[in-house]
Amino acid sequence: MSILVSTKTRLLVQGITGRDGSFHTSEMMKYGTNVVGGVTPGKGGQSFGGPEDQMVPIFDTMEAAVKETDANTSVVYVPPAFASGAMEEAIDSGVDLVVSITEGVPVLEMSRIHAFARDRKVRILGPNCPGVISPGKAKVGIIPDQIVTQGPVGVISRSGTLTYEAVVNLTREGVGQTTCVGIGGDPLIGTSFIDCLELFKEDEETRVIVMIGEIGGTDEQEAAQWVSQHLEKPVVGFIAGQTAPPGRQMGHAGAIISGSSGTADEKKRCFEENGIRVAARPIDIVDLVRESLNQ
Amino acid sequence: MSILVSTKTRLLVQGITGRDGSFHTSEMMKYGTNVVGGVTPGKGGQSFGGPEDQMVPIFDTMEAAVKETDANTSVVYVPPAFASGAMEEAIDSGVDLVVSITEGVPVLEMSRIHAFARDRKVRILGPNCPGVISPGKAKVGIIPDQIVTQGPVGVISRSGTLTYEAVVNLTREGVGQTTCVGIGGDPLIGTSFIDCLELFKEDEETRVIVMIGEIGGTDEQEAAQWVSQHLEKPVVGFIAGQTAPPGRQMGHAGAIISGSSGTADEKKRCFEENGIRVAARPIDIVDLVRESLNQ
Amino acid sequence: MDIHEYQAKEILRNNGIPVPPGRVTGNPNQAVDIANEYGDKVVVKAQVHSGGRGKAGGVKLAKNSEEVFQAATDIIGMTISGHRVNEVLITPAEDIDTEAYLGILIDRKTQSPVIMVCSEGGVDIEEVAQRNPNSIRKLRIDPRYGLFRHQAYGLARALYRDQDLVKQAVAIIENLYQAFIDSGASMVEINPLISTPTGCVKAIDAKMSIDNNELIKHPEIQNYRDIQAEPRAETMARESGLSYVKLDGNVGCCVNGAGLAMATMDLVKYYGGEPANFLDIGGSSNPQKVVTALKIITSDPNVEVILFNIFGGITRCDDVARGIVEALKEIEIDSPIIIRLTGTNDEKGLEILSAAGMSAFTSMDDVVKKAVSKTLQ
Amino acid sequence: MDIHEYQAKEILRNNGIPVPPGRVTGNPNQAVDIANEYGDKVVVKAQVHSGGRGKAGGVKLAKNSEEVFQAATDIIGMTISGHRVNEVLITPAEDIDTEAYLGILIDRKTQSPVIMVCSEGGVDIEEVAQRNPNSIRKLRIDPRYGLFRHQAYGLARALYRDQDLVKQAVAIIENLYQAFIDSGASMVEINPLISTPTGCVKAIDAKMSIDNNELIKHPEIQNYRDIQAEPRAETMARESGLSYVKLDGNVGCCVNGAGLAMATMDLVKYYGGEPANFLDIGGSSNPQKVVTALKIITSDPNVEVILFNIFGGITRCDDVARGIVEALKEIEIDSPIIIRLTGTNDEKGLEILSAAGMSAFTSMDDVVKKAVSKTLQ
Repeated sequence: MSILVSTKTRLLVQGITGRDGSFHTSEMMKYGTNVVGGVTPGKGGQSFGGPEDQMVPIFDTMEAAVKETDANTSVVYVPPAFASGAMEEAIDSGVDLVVSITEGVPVLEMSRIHAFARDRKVRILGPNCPGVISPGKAKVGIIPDQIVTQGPVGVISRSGTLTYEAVVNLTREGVGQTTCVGIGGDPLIGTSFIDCLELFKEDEETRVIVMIGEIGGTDEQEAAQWVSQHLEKPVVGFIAGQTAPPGRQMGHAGAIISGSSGTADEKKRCFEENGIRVAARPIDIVDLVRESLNQ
Repeated sequence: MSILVSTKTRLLVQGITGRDGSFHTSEMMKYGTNVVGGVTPGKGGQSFGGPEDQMVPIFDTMEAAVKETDANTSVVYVPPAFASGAMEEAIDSGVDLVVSITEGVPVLEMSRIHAFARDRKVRILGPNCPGVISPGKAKVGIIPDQIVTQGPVGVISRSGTLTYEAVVNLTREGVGQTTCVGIGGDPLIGTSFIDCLELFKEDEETRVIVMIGEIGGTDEQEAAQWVSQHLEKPVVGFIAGQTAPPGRQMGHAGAIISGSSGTADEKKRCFEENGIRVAARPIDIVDLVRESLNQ
Repeated sequence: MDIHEYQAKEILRNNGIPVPPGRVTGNPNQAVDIANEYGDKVVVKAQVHSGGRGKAGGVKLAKNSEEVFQAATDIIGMTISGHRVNEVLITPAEDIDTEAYLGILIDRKTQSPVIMVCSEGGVDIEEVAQRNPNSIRKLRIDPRYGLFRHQAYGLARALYRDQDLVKQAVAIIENLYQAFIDSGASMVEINPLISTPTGCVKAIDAKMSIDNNELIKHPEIQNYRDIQAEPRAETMARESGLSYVKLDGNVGCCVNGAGLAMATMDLVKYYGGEPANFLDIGGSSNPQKVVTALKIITSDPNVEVILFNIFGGITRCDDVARGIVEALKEIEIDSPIIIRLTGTNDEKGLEILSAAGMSAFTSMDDVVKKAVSKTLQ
Repeated sequence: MDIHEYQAKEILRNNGIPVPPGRVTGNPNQAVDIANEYGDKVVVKAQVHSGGRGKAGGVKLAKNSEEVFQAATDIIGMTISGHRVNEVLITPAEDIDTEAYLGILIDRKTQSPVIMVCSEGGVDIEEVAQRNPNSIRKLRIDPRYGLFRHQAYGLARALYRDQDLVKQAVAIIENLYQAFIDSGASMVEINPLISTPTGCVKAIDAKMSIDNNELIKHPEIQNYRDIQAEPRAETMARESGLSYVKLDGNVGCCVNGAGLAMATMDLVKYYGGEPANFLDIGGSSNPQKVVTALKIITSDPNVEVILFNIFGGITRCDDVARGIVEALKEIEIDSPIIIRLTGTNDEKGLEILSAAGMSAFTSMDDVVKKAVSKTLQ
């Protein structure tokens, strides 16, 4: 099993003709993701040529695309100036999940968009996230698929390459994953650690969960409390940003220590207090996961 | 029994110190309505003196008033320029029912306010309505209480004095009412005919329902269809505006025939097609009701 | 409140919507001067609060000064659906490739603005709605979010396939929605919205109504009111806070409450009479309002009998009686006055009337029957 | 992006919030001229992107020209929490009756703007929050509806009892919320919001941060950026689209991805080293970006070793290798460069490096250990 994406995913790519969109559409198709179409306004009626002569239709609007393809998921690769509009359109179109890769969407715009998504009961993953991959089933986003393999570990992370670092170590050691989810580095994201934990809880194949957090906000702290109250499965944690100075944004718009809140120390302590073992180094995640699996 | 207001009503009066507000607060208290307080910004801490030396507290905000009095209903008597704000405050305060007497609230403001009320699951009655009276129990609004008496008829109407005309005829002939509701003459009202019909359907004491409609919109037509599909109780109808010219607003902002839609003929026909007997004159309502009661 | 085409176009123009230039005049010579500025062909259009101008001959194409003068002379002063034309709009004639419809109104059922587009424009949209309802695309706008870009795009795509026209239409739809909200409109319509052979999208005709309750927030729009186009009696009623609509009958009606006023008119008709007006004196009971009401009713020369139907609630019967007595002192009224007074303070009211040698009934049915019988004598 | 007090006040003033007058200067003589215009007492305030100005001596009351000159001379050029003060704001000293706090920020949990008021102002609000959390009233704003009037009133009532002060505060709160939204702010703070003995409510100090992602929509605010107050290397990084934060250590870090960059710094520390910077070259893999990154890192004289940690995904390892080789041609680099390259096109990258006589590791742990050991030698 897996969470968020699977063989049942029917994916539309928003911005399919763009530089990033077209490259990653091919990658996703190569991996076997069921890409059912794409959207680029003004290019409706054309086709997108994927690997091995596969063709998928391009539509002008999400409304037409969903109507035609019965898609249930969309992924947004459009530039930040148009990303809000693309997400709004996706929410309005009837898909269940919108994965927003785009970095640089204004926070006030996201505040309205998340409200809209809640109103329509649509899940947003991201923005500013690498997407999600369920090894052997489907990949939506940009996570390199060579680094994953099927297995019993669920991975949730606020970052991209740090996730790859953790996952590749697991894979090298033969520890596969059910699903790896990048929830995004922005301050306002649609799917939180807790949202993913809830899904992994219900996913029978997931036996251990890895949570990779970072400075800024209190999402990790709330997740830790949730874990101690609602989750039987073991969780392994890692927090980046131990050495980050307060008040400075560390790349991710959401990675900023405000006043004395959101430090790595606070998060690590909270993990440990709630029974989550914390890896000191990324490489240590593998050992902790293996120990948890063997319990 | 009764609908909307009863002996359980705990009422706050918004604009209690105004000319209309203070007059009608006294009237409501005289009738026995449980007025638990009033709101006038800047006059918090003062008291309102009702009939027979009854005093009720005045608050600056609805939030404080609800917290202190545990009110479940509010009535809005403030001028149109402040009525939107008063309704928003009431919706936000935790009461279940907001009765808005004020006439002259812009339609675009009401569009947002009705959305807000739906979000918060608060019922608005009105605006531009005379309110509601459950004879012998409680009166919220401005309906003259001398014209009503307790009995088995539920009355729903878009107008004020025309309702009085119908009700006084019933009362004179000894036919009492469970509740008389004025739903308001504006184009966008919070409680529709159907909403009231649903409540009267569940009200065991109500045996016959009188629906007094007028030109403009399609609320009556939808109600008629609902009656034929969902209601066993007999309904008697009346429609005002047979002689109104198209395109002209007849007093009520909502009483306007747009193009060929919303005419009195259309509504009467729709009533009759759905088994609602239509009174030709206001005075005929009594006979039709009496016949329905004797069925 | 309805505003004229040229006023609606001014609002559209201020909101960034492409509208051809145009100026109004009530003078045929000036019409020629204006037309000369635009050169070539112009359209002369009656400015009047009524539909069906075209069919009534209120819109004319003119290819030279003589034709402009003739068209303006013909149109100024003509009457369309009972409205006198005082001014014409002179605007350059446009080359038209396609004609579409774009409108916004408030939908009572969903309690939201609804935008409508139809690729069949330049004709009566109600007629299209009857004939081919599927050709009209309607979109409900959630008042919490307003118009989303993709919604505007979807509507624009329903009108045009060419991406450049679509982009222009998106901007027009977004600007029109903003104009609608900012003006406190209850209805706005561009019909036709044209595309030209050179690939431009423009608003050629525009109609707009403003929510009366919004006018207080928009003094600049309030100034658009065309007092000249309004019957004198309606101006007087409006300025005194009365609701009055003139009709064609001879039974003058003075009632408190809109629903009761309509029901009174209907009952006049029921008994074979013809109401001369709708008049609601409203909830307050200032005697002066009653005086004004009587002045308004008696200003209509058709009125043969005056019918009061007062059910006192907030309105107090004694105030109404006082107003009637006062009015009779101020103005000479030849028509008989038939009065129904019941409700709050009705006994006091009756006393005042009887002191002035008048009487009143208590039943609505009786009083209407009586009033109608006077006109049938 | 943080903006200065005087800039924030300009935005507030443009949004109708009462703010005392004020002008900035970097010159003590000019400071005296400005002060003379205001007469009487003035306050001389350091304009610097840092809290705690008061405690650091960056805010001084001056009662005459000599004191103004002295204060300006003292403050201009001083360093507060590592930031050099280049300019001072001169503003009239106000008589103060009460001091309150008013702020707006984005709450991550509710994903909404939150307005905070506290009747205890003029002090560090974080400290108040610790000591007396109940004294701070927080209100979540639903982004679908914005700020309701009754909400502004409720907040104002939490600050004042006098109805006249409440009314002024309502207007200030509403205007501040509008300024927050219209400027694309992520934080705005008025601290203190004072009331004067004559019954006026005014903003005496203001702080504001703009969401970096909003700046493109607000060129007028983008102009507020104080390049002088920003380390040269950070300006260079920003203009090249790199995320760079200077730290105090000696291990220069060049990483792709923010999370991995932080984890790399942490691992440097874990092995006993000190990171010299945070640097994320981002997802793209333009070799020129790598050149710029190396220029930035080497501009820091503390750097003793340069550590690359690249996990190729979108970033291609060959592009990074090409950038390193290119940089070595353009600039002279004395420090050793320790490279970890893995992921997309890593083999090609390794070839490019080895052709230039360099090598690379594949494990993050190894490479960090190695880099740190260089600084401990």
